[in-house]
Amino acid sequence: MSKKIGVFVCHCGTNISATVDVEKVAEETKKNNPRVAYTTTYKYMCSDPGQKLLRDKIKEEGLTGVVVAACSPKMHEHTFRNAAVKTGLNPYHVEISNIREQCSWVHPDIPTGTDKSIDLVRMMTEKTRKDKSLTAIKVPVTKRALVIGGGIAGIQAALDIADGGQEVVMVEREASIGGHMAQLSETFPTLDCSQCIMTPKMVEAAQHDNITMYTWSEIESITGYLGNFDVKIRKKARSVDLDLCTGCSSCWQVCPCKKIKSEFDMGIGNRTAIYIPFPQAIPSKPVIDRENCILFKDARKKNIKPNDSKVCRKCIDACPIAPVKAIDYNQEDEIVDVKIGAIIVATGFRELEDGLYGEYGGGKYEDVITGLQFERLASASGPTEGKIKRPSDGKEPEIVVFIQCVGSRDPAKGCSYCSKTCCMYTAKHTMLYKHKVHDGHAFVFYIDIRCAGKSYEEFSQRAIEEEGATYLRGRVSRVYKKGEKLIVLGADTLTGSVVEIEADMVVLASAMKAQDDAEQFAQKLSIQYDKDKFFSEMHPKLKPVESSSAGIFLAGTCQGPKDIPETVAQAGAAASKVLALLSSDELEREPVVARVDRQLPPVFSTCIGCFYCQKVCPYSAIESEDIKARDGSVIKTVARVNEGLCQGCGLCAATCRSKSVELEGFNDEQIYAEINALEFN
Amino acid sequence: MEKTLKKEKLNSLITGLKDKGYKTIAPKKDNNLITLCEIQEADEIHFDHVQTNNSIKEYFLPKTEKILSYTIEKTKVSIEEPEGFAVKSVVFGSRPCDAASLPIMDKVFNWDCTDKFWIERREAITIVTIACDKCDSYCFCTSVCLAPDAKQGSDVLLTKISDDEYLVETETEKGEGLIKELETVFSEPPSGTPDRQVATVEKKFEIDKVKPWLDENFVHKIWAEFSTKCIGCGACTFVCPTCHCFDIVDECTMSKGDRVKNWDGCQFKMFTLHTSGHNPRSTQDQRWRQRIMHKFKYYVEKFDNILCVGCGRCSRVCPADMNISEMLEIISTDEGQPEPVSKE
Amino acid sequence: MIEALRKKAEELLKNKTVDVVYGYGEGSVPERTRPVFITKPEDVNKLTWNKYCVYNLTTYLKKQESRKLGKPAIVVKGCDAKTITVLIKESQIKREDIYIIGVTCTGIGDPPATKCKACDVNTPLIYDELIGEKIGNKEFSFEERYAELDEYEKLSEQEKWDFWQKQFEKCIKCYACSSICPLCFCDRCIVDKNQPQWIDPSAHPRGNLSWNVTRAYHLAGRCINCEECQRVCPADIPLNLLNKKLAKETEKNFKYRSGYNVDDELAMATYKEDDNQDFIK
Amino acid sequence: MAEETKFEPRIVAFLCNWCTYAGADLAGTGRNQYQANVRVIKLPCTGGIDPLFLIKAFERGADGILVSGCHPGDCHYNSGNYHARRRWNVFRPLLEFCGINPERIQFSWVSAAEGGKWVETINGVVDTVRALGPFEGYQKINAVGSDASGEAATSGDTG
Repeated sequence: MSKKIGVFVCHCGTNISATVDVEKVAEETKKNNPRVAYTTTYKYMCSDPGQKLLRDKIKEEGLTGVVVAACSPKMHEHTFRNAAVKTGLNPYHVEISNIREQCSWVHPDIPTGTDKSIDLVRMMTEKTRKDKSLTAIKVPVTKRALVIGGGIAGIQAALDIADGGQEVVMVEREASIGGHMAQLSETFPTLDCSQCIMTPKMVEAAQHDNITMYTWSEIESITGYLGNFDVKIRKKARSVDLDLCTGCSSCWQVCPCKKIKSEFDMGIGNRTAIYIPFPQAIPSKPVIDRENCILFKDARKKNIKPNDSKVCRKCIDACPIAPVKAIDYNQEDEIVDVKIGAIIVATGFRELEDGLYGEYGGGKYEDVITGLQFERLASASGPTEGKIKRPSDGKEPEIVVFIQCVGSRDPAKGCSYCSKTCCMYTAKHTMLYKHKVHDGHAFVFYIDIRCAGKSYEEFSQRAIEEEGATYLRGRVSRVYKKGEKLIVLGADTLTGSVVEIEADMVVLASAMKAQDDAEQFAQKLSIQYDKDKFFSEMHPKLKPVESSSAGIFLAGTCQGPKDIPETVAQAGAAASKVLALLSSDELEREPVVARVDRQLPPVFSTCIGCFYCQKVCPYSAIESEDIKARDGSVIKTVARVNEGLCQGCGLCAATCRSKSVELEGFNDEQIYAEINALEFN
Repeated sequence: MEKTLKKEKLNSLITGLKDKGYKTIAPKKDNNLITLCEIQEADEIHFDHVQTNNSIKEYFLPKTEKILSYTIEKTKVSIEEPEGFAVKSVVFGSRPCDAASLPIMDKVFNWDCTDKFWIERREAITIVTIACDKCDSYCFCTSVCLAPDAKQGSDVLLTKISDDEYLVETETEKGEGLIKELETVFSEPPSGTPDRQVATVEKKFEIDKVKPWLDENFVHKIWAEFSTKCIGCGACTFVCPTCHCFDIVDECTMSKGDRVKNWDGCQFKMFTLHTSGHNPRSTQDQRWRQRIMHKFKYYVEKFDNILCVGCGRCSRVCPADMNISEMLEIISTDEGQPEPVSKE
Repeated sequence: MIEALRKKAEELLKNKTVDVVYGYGEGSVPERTRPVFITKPEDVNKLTWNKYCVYNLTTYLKKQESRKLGKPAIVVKGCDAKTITVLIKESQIKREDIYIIGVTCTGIGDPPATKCKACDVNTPLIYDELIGEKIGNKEFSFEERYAELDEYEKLSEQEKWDFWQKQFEKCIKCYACSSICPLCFCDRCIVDKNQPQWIDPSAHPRGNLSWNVTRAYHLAGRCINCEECQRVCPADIPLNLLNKKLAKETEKNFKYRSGYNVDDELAMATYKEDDNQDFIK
Repeated sequence: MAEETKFEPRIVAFLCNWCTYAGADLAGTGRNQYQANVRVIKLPCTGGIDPLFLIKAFERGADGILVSGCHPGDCHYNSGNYHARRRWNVFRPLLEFCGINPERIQFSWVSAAEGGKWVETINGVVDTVRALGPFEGYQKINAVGSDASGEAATSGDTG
């Protein structure tokens, strides 16, 4: 039976209709296309009345296929398919012809864009003619979530899921959870102590019955699919047995290697080789830094097992645990396998390396520090116990210059984007400084002040008006050392004058960057990332926490710069998505899966069983099946697709020489029809 | 009418044909093949061969041919029938066996449906045959009631009478007309009995014994024994001048298309495959049997002709050295009792 | 050699090691042989061996009619034996289900076949029993192996197009090329799929180009250069040039030669992260 | 065939859903203009593009084809583009050997973030193919199939 296809051409306000003659597209399609029974145009197809129009016409006209000529299918394919479902039409008879992103927005010439639109609509009506009814695939769900990253995003997400009654596995590559938020002194716009609000959450996560925590651990591999991921976690050798250790501190107090720069303190404080990153660390149990520990160095040099080295055994000797010590020099990495239903990626950010801005003396002058270093200086639990002392000589700086947008909004050297938090934290820094050094003076160089959050503008005004920070609109061209002072050369574009400030310390509001290994990590997870290596959300507006891979969600700064409230909100959103997912025993998946030909006897299948499909399948979704006669003898061995594993890439279909494998939704007839509708000849 | 044609006059003949508006098709050497194809000059014609690789069939039943084209519009489908497919031509230098295939196939193309493509081409094309002065071991025209100088199907028959001279005999009015059109090219017939240089083709089997055997032996182990080596390609049927099965397909874009008639062959396993998946001739021995049965039994029963002219092309071209005359020899000398008929 | 061959066949049939021997027999004319299927020990004298034994008998492994005869022993030349390696890799046969009678071969055909010029498998690489004196297999350079392509690769784009159009125009779509090919083993060839019909079945230039290109492409990384397609083509199309070109590209880009090593991964079923991508922008 | 005053190449682009299609969307979102000669066919992955699709596109009159997907390592399906690359590594030389200008079939990696590269790529393909001119070889054989005379396609000497 031939299909009755309806074509709905959307104006998209004027987004489409300004450069594509939508009426002509509808008219021509109706006039010339023998497959099309009905056409119309509408201002906003995706709006409620638009969707109602679609539903009404499907019913009134008895449409059995629908093409919506509108924006990219990535925007509203789902919307229109859902609308169709309400009329009883199988959603897979609805296709989108992308005449906005591919026509109206890129081809300003009206006749050209219109002609192209007509072509694209024709191609899609032909495809639609061959659309088949498909049924969503049901797969069982493993009721356990994986949260990757133990910063505020990961902790919040894990807690929300765990409180929702589902199991969570949390993986953190550092020795303690906490992330960057644990490093902060106070937080804007309320100036409450970061540690004070963070630590209870860390403890709660650690003690939650539903949360299993792996610190000093990394993701080795992730395979499988939505609802059924197989995850391998590498527990890096900590050299300390977490079950035995009580965190008594005896070991790190005796460690002779005391001059190792503390990562947690951003290099302005020191730690030992066996250490906990910070006093409130969770777990509060140490790890041995095998790079710097003299015992391990010795063992590497002599090529012996670490435990056989006798150079220094102070920590193990100090360990009060008996009879088996909690320290195990020979401990090795361990791989843990877990089954997971859904994943939240919360791997965070890193700060732009300070050496990049040589003209600001970053990495050259000790007293030019980054925002995070200033946080450590200002933190009560930091290396200076919250006293603002400049790193070079420990003097209290009388004049501090804060430079904003270091790296951010600078496509030439850093990143084209705005790091979003720096305006606020710089304002906070000036306040913290002024609170601690009452007669000190804070200068801020800025391009624009962006304080769009709730109470943010007021906060930043307070820094200027109440705390007396001097804000100068302009960029700094150079920072150089003159005696003990740092000379900051900049411009004040409001007065049009050149400014020269003799500062004691300079704080660079460095950009938030994607993690160094973000690209490799994204590849490991098969998720998309953007040009700056931040992980891409499925849709910038409507699917902000979904990654491009089903069942993998994003939270926090791994997706882009954001502040704490936003991160927590996103983490909660991601957690609610995961909870929704884990709330059902079975999941429905898009039925875009491959199928191997099956027929009645005597053919059974056109598949000849060469199993090239099996060899190319990235998901091991192709199995072999013996087609047997009644007496049990094998007539033919052919391929079969496990639709639970199949992700619908179509690799098998294109590899099969006899075209005995086809991909539902993009089957041979559909693609053929699309090509056939080119009508170039 | 009898005339002679001197080889030196060939140029004038071909030029004359061109001047009279004929397209000339003649044997031509193309790398390893001798092909019946359109020529412009007499020099292109190849004489020293037993048989052309392609048969005369393709000038009447092309390997692919559009039989109509259509355009699908919003409310109607318009159909356009091809015209001008029958071009006034002369096939010069085909063999008597090829020519003999034409009247045999006339019967099927004028049967329950008259095939205008065949009929109009038959009218438009004049056949000038050259009798064979040599043959090879694959030739068996004499076994199927023909001869290296058989006249059936030819409008004009040329027989070599010396190294540079052919005896020209017209067999039809069309042939006579052609000779008259180009009278100056031909000379008067020789006085006395010319020395006809005609090959001697050995008789390989008694055709009379074939059909009676086939009548009895639809089921026989020889079918499978002989055809195990058959690879099921269609080469034999495609080079055969009398195999005339075709398939009709539509080749179309979204809004317009052609309905095309293509050669098809009973040796393909797809040939009889039903939509249901059932195949009444599912094995190669059944298909091989079909070929023999069709040529030497069914066609005889229906049209009173053997559907074979003994050209030997199928055997020459067979990738697995299946030899049809060998099969017929076996059949015609089989003295055994037919095997008991079992249900297949 | 013929005697040894017959003796081995007789022994295999007598011992019931195999049910049938696929071999070469006398042909209809002295310059031809034909495939024979010997099922009785007393028939082994029908087996022969000479320079006209062109067939790659492994093609009968894909045919139900010959497979019906039971477990086979197959007489193979070095080139033919490579097919078996591919068929094993492509799950079409199991090694233990066939008995391979390898024959050493110094070239077949009259005039000698093109493939024999740079033959590096005079002694088969895989066999259960070898008939004939073992010959040390020669080695040829990459250039020597694909020398016959040179004159065609040198042609201009237009010349290439014209050459192949002239060749493909002759195609009558008899499918002898794929029927004879031991590696064209699909039950339903893509050309026979008519919903949709990717390859026009007509023997017009359009249908002929897509058929011939696709046939060759489907043998990419698989063809073992037995040249049977070219031998059987009634239209005398140099089909093996296409196969050879693909073999050359496969070797050049993936360092893969089909049929030489049963442990190699099938070239078109795998990839390397550093595969050539010069042509990708 | 009507004589066109100015030749405008007809380009078909086979794009993977995750990278290049999204990249093209991004070009749209950014209102980056490019030449309108391209008709896009979306597939989940470049690994799902059978060379037959390309042949058919030429048969339907394309003057040039672009195949574009994710950069190596970025495939949404892990390895689809690697397999695709292998395929084109042999298919492209095969067509070239048959006398088809390889510039008529182009390949690119364009990620979802590379709207600009999409514009550059498609303009490049259009310009290159415009310079090559209409694909006359294929136009000829496309026309033969619908020619009145079957004989035009028959004998060995119709050149």
